[in-house]
Amino acid sequence: MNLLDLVIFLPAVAFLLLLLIPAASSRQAALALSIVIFLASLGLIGPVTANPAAYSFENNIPWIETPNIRYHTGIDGLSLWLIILSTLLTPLCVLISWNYISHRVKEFYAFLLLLEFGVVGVFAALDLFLFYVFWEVTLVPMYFLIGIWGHDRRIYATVKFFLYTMAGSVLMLAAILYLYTQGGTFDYTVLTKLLQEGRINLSHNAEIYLFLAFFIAFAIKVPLWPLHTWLPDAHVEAPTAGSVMLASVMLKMGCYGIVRFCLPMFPGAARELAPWIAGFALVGISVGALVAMVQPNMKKLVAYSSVSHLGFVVLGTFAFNQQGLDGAVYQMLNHGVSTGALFMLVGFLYERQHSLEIKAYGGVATVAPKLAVIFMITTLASIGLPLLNNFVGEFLVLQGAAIANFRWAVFAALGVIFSACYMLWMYQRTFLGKTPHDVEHHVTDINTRELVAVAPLVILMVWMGTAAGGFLNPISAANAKILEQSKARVEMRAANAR
Amino acid sequence: MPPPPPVPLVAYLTLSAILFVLGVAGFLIRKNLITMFMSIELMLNAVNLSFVSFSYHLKQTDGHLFTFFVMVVAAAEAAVGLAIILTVFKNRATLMVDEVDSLKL
Amino acid sequence: MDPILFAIFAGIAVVCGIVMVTQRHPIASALSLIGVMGSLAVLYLLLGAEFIAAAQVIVYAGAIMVLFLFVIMLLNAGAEPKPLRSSYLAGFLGVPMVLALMGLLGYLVKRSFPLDVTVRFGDFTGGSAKAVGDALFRKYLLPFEVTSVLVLIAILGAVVLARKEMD
Amino acid sequence: MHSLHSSQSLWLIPVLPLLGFLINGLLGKRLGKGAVSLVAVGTVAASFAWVLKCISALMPLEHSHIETYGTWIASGALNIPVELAIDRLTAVMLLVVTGIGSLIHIYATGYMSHEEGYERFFAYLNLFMFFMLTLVLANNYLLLFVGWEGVGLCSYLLIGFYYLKLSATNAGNKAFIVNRIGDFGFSLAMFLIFVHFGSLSFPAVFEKAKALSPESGFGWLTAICLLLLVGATGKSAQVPLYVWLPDAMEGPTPVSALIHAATMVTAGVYMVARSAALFVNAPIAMEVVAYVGLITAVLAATIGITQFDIKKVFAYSTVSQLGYMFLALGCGAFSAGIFHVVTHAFFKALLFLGAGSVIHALEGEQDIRHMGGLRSKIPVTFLTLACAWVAIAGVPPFSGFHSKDEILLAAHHHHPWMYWVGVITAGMTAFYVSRCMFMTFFGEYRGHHHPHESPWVMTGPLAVLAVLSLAGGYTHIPQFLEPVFPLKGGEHDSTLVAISVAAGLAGIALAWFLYVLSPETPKSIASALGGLYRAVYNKYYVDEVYYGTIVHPLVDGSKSILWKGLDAGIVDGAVNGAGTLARMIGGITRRFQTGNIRSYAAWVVLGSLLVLAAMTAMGGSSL
Repeated sequence: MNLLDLVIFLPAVAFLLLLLIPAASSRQAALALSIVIFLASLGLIGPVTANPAAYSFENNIPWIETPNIRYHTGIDGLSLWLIILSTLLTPLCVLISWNYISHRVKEFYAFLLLLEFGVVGVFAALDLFLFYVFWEVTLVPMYFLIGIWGHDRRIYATVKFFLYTMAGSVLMLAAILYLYTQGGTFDYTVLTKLLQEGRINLSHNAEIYLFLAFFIAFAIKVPLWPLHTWLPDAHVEAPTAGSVMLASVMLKMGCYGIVRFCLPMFPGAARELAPWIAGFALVGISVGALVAMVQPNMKKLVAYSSVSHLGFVVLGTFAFNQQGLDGAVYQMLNHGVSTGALFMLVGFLYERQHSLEIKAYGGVATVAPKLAVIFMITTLASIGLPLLNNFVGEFLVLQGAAIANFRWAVFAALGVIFSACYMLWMYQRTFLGKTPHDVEHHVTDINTRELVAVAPLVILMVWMGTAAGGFLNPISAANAKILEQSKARVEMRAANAR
Repeated sequence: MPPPPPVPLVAYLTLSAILFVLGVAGFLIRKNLITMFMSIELMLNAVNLSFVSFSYHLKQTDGHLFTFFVMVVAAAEAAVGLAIILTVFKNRATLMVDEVDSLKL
Repeated sequence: MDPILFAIFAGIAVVCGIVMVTQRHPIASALSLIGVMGSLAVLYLLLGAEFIAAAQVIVYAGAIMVLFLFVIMLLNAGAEPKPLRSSYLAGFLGVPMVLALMGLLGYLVKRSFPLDVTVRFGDFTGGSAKAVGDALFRKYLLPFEVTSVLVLIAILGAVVLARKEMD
Repeated sequence: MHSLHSSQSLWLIPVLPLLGFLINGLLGKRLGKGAVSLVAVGTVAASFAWVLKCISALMPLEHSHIETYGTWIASGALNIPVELAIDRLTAVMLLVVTGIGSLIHIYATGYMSHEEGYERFFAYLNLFMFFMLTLVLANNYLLLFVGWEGVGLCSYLLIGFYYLKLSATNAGNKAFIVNRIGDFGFSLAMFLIFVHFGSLSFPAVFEKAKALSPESGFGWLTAICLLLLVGATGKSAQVPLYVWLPDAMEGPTPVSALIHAATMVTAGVYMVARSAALFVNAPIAMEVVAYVGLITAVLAATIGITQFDIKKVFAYSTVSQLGYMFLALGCGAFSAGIFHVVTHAFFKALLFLGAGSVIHALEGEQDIRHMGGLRSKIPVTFLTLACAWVAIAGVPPFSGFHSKDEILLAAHHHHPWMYWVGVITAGMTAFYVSRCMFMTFFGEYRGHHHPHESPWVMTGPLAVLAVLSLAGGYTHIPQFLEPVFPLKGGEHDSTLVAISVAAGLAGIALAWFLYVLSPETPKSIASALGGLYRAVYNKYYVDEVYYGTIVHPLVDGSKSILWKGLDAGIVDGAVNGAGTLARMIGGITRRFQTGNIRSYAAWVVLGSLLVLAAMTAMGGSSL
């Protein structure tokens, strides 16, 4: 039992605790518990950053004897910040739901913590079966978060979300089982080693199929164009906290999976298919941005902007160089921070005006100046202004893409232009201009609770944009190892082919 | 008069098959719930006969035990099944199986 | 003696079976089913199954069929009317399917057992009440207890359903 | 390359205004106007003082002085340090930015005194100073890009300062997005630089660039330079990306002076000059730079002739003058380009501030048709503006004459016909500025406000800038920049000089004739020209063309084709289609579920028949 196990299982314990206590005090309890979890997770930073390329807090005990499933967990520089991000966002989501959720309060917070349990587990699992279990665990609370506390078309959205993700994860399960039949273990580290040393000898086609099975599961979650259509629906219908967790954390599970599993295990297939995948990513970047530009609904706009931003993540990943991969991972965090904040802010507006249509707003800056400033900073972060977080990630991704294939960078950089268009246009239509009467009547400035919820993210935007090194160096070290692994494998195969 | 030839085992099994098929036919042809239920009993009896015949052939008692259990289950089934038929009749005022078809989408 | 007895009671069983299936009125069906069961009891005896034969008469022909008759009386079920909506499959394919089933079963039975495997009364004595009871309370004790639970549940189920009927 | 000098704490130069931004931005509402002005002006003035101190300590500054403060981004071979450097080019830019910046800050305390959001204005202005100084001091392309994007942001914020006005926020968005298109080129150039040079640091890149031989055709170096030029055309309002600058006049006038005349828009010139080591080896790119500059200069000057909004006239003038600077750069006269940046900063800032003073006097009136005869009513403004007037018209010996002269000589050296186009443009420049001056200050007053002279905080900076506009030509910038850009040995041809001066004077004279002596003539000329005049007056319909060919197709196409068609139609349609297909199959198989027990039984019998048949066929079941 080490600190990581504590961080993984505390949310599960909190989930059970919340079910036991009376509903009236569930808000306070959820907040306290999630803050405790967050504080505990901060303890992970020290040991991991000291040795970011190796797994820290490793725990490897048998879980099920036959088949050989192990409880194998551990984190390195790649997963560290994603876990911290998840544990940070949970208390913030508790805060923003304080008044927003008025019925079945207890269950809401319970599901939020169950979601945290699954997500942290996903980022910590080193056994493929364990990973799959956590991966599926996250589905359940999100299904209910959207389905119970969502807007009008919530059932359609949540079923779509669920089926989409299930379709992908079934493929992944098949691939995991195939790997088990080949290697006799679900352990990711062992499997990677076996694959690298050629002791599991996959045929060319087998590697492609396995890669695709994993990749499609992850790509749905990312979501990579054209597998993204569940996202706008899910976001629009989800309650604010659901949107935040979905965008900031759950989408990262897909990106993380690609980097963690697809690249080291099937480097040959990854390289072979990289042009195609990069093509889809590029289409996603541009189409996502252009479609976002014409959305009348704020949440849909942000959702499509996510499609665009996550295209960058995929593009950087498949550039196969240090800059691209570092940028991709950094961009995962950035997107989590800035889009999470955007969804929060849109949620704040919704709580006041009860509409997500951009048309329903205008001149909010006059009546809610603080909200306007925070929204501006978040907007700027989202469109990649320097000294704010997204810039570093986008720059690295584009630089990596330019090294891999300059044309990729050209097309991807177009997306940067479009991102400015849709975000600024939305900001103008929502916050600037004269204030209509009903907006003046309903919209008030941000209150202290909301400020406390969004402030950490704003601070992170500036922090991650200026002092990037502290965040980036552990990621870089872990990525260097992943690239090393996948490169070694490709070279070995090439040698075998000769 | 020479003793008649002994009865072959096949005769018992064929009888069992005939009775079973009669049960099936009854189940398919009859429209009264109670008669259909009786057809099921007939099928059970046919199978019981097979069990007893095999038991004789193999010189083992186990077949009898099986038959015994079938009887017990049949008794339980009759109790519950007839109670259900009573309820159906109470609710629908008919025993005609074709009119009891609310179990569809 | 055996072949004659077999011929008589097998004949009764088949005839009663046919009557049961063809009769429109449930009472007639029930009575002919009792006939089938009774003749089967005799056949059980011929196969050396004394206990089962007795149980057949007591449990089946006695208890269960009385229950049936009772329900028929209670519901005052009359003969079924002639024209009825029905399953197309059962209507058109019913008879061919039954015949095919008969043919297949007969063929299988014939293929499995040669004609010289015969049944002689008294060759098998494992069907006495002692032998059956011995097996029941030793080898099959657990299943026996389980069936007792099953019967209990069935009683409860019947009571619940019947009580629902009352209100 | 590291200088022998000890650390000069260069970081203080940009950080001081940043402090001002933080103080005014976070606490401004509670501070009160006096404290806000003090913080805003004080930090910029302190920054100016620190620049002076650093430069005097570092003189003669033959080599660049570099200070490193740590690493910003490190990823594999890519290492971006936080590194500031100062050489003579930077020194010139620093002095212009902080010096004119200070003056404009002082001016703004008067100009903005009655405005809502006073502290917001100064916070933005200080933030702008921070980014502009970062841009100038940066020692690698990425840090320069930080400043580059940052000034764009401040420009956006300040153009949209009057955020209740739709036109202002539209102009802000336009500026930002057009600049983004430029930044697209710049960032791609940066990526190519890293790919080919393995570094983004100026010393490292330029060291390697010097070792290259000039490209004969279109190669990667030309690509880099052209992409850099795309960036520069965005920021410095060159063809084809100049369209945002005239609209940017929606911002408060001090902003127009500081950002859209004196400093930010010259960032493109600075960047190209900074990258001179790359450009000299890419002759095709250089040629393109010269053409872009020349086309811009002519195009904007013609539009400037027809405009009636005083700020719009000066805005087009700025575009035109920036074109001049690019012409200089393209002709290889980098120091002349920078020289013009400096003198232009003096007289154009003065023109805008003076225009602001006029607008202030007339309570917001900007149309010169509603002015006139203001000479006597606001004499200080008139006198100072007149200094700028003679400077921009190229009247010797004032500042504009010197720098323009350098440029025209370089153009003549490059391609003689470029010189002649430049001369015509100079004439037009003199003409439209004179037209503006005459319509504003001469003749009868045609408005209905009561003009009043501006307070001393506004006229003071005007006076300082007036002195600089008059005497700025004697700063000897090209000579000062010699360590950075070696002087070309072009001989001084007094005939050419005389022709350009004559063109300027002719322009003034023509304006005098048309707008003072016979004010009716321009109208008849305009009506005689008809369509041509309307085309020029409507800025050649460039905005309309852009909207028609790019913006509207993109927006409408995104909506109807990409969103409704591709995304919601095809992609999501396929997804929902899969769902519908499953439902359809379910709908068919549902038919088996009739609810009729006998039908179920028949299925069971059929199934058992099949099983038995299979058993029989396989010959199994023998006991």
